[in-house]
Amino acid sequence: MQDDQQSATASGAKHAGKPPDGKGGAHSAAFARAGLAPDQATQATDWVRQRIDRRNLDLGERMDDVREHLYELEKDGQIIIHRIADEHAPISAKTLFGWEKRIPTRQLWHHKSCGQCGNIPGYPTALLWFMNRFGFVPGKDYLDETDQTSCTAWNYHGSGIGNMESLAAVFLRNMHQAYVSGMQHGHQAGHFYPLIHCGTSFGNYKEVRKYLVESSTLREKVTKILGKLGRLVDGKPVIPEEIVHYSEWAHVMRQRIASELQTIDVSHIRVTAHVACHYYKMIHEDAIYDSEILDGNRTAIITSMAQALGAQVMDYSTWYDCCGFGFRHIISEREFTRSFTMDRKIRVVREEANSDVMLANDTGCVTTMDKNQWIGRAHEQPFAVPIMAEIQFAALACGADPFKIVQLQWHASPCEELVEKMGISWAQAKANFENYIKEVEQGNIEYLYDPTLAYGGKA
Amino acid sequence: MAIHEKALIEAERLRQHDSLTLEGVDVSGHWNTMIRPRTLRNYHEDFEKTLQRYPGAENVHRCWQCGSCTNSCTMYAQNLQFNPRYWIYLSRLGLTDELIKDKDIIWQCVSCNKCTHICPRDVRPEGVMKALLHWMEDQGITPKSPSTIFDEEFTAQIYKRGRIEDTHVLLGFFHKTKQSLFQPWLLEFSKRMSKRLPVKHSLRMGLNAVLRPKTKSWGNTGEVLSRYVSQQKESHRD
Amino acid sequence: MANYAKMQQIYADIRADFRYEHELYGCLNCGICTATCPSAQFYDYSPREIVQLLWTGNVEQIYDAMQEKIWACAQCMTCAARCPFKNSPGGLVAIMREIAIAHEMQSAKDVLRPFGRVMLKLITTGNQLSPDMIQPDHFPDWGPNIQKVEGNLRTLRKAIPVKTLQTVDTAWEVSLKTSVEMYTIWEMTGVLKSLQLMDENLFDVIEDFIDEKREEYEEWLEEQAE
Amino acid sequence: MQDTVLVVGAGPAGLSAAASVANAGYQAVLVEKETVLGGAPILSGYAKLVPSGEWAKEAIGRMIHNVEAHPRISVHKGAQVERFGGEPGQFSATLSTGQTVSAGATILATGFTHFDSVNKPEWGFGTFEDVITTSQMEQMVASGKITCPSDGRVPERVAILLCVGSRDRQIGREWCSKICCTVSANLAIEIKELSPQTEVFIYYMDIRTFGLYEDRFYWKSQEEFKTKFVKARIAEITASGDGRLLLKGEDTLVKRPIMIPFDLVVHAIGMDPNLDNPRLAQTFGITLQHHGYLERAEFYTNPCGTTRPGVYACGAAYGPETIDDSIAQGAAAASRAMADLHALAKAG
Repeated sequence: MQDDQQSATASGAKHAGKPPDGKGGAHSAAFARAGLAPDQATQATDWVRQRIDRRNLDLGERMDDVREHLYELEKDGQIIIHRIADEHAPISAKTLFGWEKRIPTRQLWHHKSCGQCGNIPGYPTALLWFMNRFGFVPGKDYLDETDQTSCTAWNYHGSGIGNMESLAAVFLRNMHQAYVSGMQHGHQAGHFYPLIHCGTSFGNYKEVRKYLVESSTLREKVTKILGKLGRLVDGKPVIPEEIVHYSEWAHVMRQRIASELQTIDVSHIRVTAHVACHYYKMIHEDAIYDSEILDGNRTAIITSMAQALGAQVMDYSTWYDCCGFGFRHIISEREFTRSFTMDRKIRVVREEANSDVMLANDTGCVTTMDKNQWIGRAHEQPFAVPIMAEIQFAALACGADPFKIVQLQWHASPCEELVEKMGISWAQAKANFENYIKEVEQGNIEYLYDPTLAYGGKA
Repeated sequence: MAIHEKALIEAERLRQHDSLTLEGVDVSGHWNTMIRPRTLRNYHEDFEKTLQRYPGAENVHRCWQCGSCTNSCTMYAQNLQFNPRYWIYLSRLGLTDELIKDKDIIWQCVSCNKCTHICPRDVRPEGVMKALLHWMEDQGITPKSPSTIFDEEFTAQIYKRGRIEDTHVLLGFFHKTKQSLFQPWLLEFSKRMSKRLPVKHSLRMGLNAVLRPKTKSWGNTGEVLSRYVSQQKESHRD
Repeated sequence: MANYAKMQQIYADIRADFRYEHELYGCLNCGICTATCPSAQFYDYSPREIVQLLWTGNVEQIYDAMQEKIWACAQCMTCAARCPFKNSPGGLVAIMREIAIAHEMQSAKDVLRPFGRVMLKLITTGNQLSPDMIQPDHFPDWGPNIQKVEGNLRTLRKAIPVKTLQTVDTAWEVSLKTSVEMYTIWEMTGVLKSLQLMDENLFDVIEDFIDEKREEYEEWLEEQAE
Repeated sequence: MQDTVLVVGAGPAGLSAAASVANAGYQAVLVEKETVLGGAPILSGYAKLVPSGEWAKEAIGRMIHNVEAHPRISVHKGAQVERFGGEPGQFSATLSTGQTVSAGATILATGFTHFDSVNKPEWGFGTFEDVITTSQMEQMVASGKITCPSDGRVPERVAILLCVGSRDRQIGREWCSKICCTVSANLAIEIKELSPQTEVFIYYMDIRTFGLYEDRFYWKSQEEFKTKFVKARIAEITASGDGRLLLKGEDTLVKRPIMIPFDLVVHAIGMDPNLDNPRLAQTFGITLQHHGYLERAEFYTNPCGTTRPGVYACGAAYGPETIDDSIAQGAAAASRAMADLHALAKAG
């Protein structure tokens, strides 16, 4: 494995030979002898190597664009689409199928993740910290409300208790709240756009959306429930035009983060990426791919951020593997979870990539890989690597406090070395934080965000 | 916290310290259980060549996995684990660990040769199974099988005298396999045979058992034969 | 062991799910699903086998697979992302789990017992995970370094500079109205009923909790009206 | 005009159609968008052809020679048909070169486009240098040496993956490309001939070496060249960290996941409809079938016709096709076109 990311991972059709000289050569009709000279042989394949647009054929009805159906349903008077408008300052990105996906960058309604908030709070705090650093006014340019439930998909995937109706009802309830939240602050409906923090919520919502489009029975049943909750607009459920994950926001904001906010050089940091399965494997046509990132061969998420910050992105053989979370396994069958994460993730990024840190974009992955490495030493697998979200790593690179903002105190993996390697004193930061804890005990708390302010109240 | 799907994990892939304290934390038992993956990590494609040096396995590379052998197999009808097609496949890729798991089954082949008769590609599965057995014996994976011991006793007598003596072969076989001579079936067999056998015949049998006559002009033929066979065997095994 | 008619009923119920036709088109038996399956690395579990059983309608083995195998699935959905036929083996497993619960299979009850804590939290609060669930006693295998700063959980949560996260028994502060809306969803979609089938005790606890919260909400509404 | 047939595309099917037309005493106008004739076998530099074993340059070269030397065939290279109109018996085509062609009938021999492996990103093409396509492997065979593109070492193990860009709904390719199994078995033989120390593995779902290709390629590759066939479709290819590639799959006969190191991986790429087909459909006023190939007029009474009377097609324009069948279809389309013209002349 080489240090240089360019050579370590995807960097394009390296086998592309010289262009044909146009003078016949291998292609000539003059056939004096059999067989081609080696250089002719290389040239002749250029024709095959020509890039054609990805998935440029008619992919059949099973692969068409769900958004088209949404627009039809709206025209048909069945739903209301929460549209991405100019006020959301969207930036376009390309998906796996080459579709344009508009990612709203401001006026966002934060759809929180129970795993992140409960377990890795540095995730949402780093994200809100960035929003503040970009001058977004908390409560005015984005909202973090108490009126949101979990998507309940973790429970569903773990236990099978729940069903498509309950998942759809929860989705539409939360999306309705996002839609009307603006009105509660004197704006138009749709002023704040939902930004989904959790990978599983993101995947699940997209799947639910697909089934809502496909099944009129499901729509009918769920509309009844939402009616009872008072969660309809003009008698119709609200579905957002795009379902947007926080890491997509990070992806489209990465250049601004690097150019406007970055203060720490990370070019000596060896980064590995683990992208959440439910980000890019569920409804995968909708995941972000960028021809500039990994040559468009793998999802751009995470790698794009690490590259923008100037870190070295390392490849490893189990890149496509899941983390081992398993939904029920992490709770009640951790033998599997820890065995998988050690054998297929932690050991590999250590041995193959000698990674300084592994970045992920979902709660489950960070929890699984972060918490389950310690026990490896019980069976001669003493592999360890810091695990955090790309947004936390970016915050560190932009000078955020490792404790107060990035909240690394909740991580079990050895983040200390990484922080030191980035030129930040762990000991100093820790001492500062311990002092801060004393302030907290006396009620002197500093806020990135206080929802009561959003309602015009005082902090 | 027991592993619910424990039946889905082979026992030898479970690692667990019944009692273990790490950095002051008691992680005994299931708190430290690790499972080793069951992924196949490599082929040993040279194994095919190794096996082909054994008589009977020469055509193993022709197999296209149609399954005729297994479907026609006498033993497969008795035991669904008995699967010649599968062993041929494993042999071709050199997945010897998987082969060895079936070491106690492969010998059940009754040499009916239905597989060899039906095979559309002339793979001769019966021969492949014999070859596998001999390879396993040579590697010490299985002890010498009774049929191999019998064969050895048989050929040893051929080398020596150019012929065999049934009684003598049986004696030798029972001795080497540490079996009692007084097998009920053998006693019953002898009893019934003695009833029907003419006296002259019985006498000759008894005499031969003691005198052990040689084939006429056998000379050192046996020695030459034995040398040739062992040379052949050597060349198979390098 | 169920009788044959019961097994047929289970198979029919699986197929009756409206997603079934979208999750199973056919099967090339190519093995890509199992290749990418994390569970197949450790368990004698194979999404290809699940698909084949359903495709060929082998009701006995389907029933058998529903005892243990379907619970081995990690629901990562890599199989669905890769399948050249666009099947979703993971999605089929999700349907089978629902049916296992609807048929009150003992194996499902056994599997779900340790999951009760999460369900209790989710169904009563609308959050699936809370800081107080991650205590060192519950997770000795996560090691002594489960968090890097000593201190009282409540204080450490207070030190998160986002007001909604300064909670201990929920992941974020969930408004009462939100929770009550959640209960209505549980009731109307039959979630509470399947919970009752799986764990009567847990159901009783949850029901009491829900009643209490509802009363609380009614009172609050009355207060607002005054 | 009624004794002229316009043939579009100068691959095996088009060359065959033009030659048949001319040999029957009619005039052929052959239009080829590339500057050389021969189509995919020449443009992509195929090595030895299935099933004859002749070098593409010689075999297709012979066809090209016959066409170029024929007094009744006029060839337009580097030209495309831009406008097309008229009725059977009197069509008029305007070429990109500005010339106009009048013809009584038209035969589309517009072929296919090789599947671009970057569309299956998880299979490593474009990511790892040592993942190549069958076309590139043909080139390597033609160059006489089997090496890993990354560092020039002789591979100990080569894996050929079947059904790349075929039989895959994930990427909208729901057809079988018909010839890749045979081509792959043939390549396995050629690799082994050039590099006896290299072991060749073919990963398959099922083997479709139909008809007489069975023993000549599939059996031969096993019996004489010890090619190993593994029943698994590979899910992902990654690098192992020590310079080799790792293939992740399930061996469906052993029923276990596998993760096997290889030095060189070859994608047996399938046949996509010609990228130009939507444009061709518009220009010639014909219909495409749902996968994007040309629609046949009728399977039994008019198998050479498109949905527009007087416009015929042959070869891979209709769907994945072998070279020998394409050549036969070229002759068939020519004879049908001339028969229809003959009938028209008689009636008129």
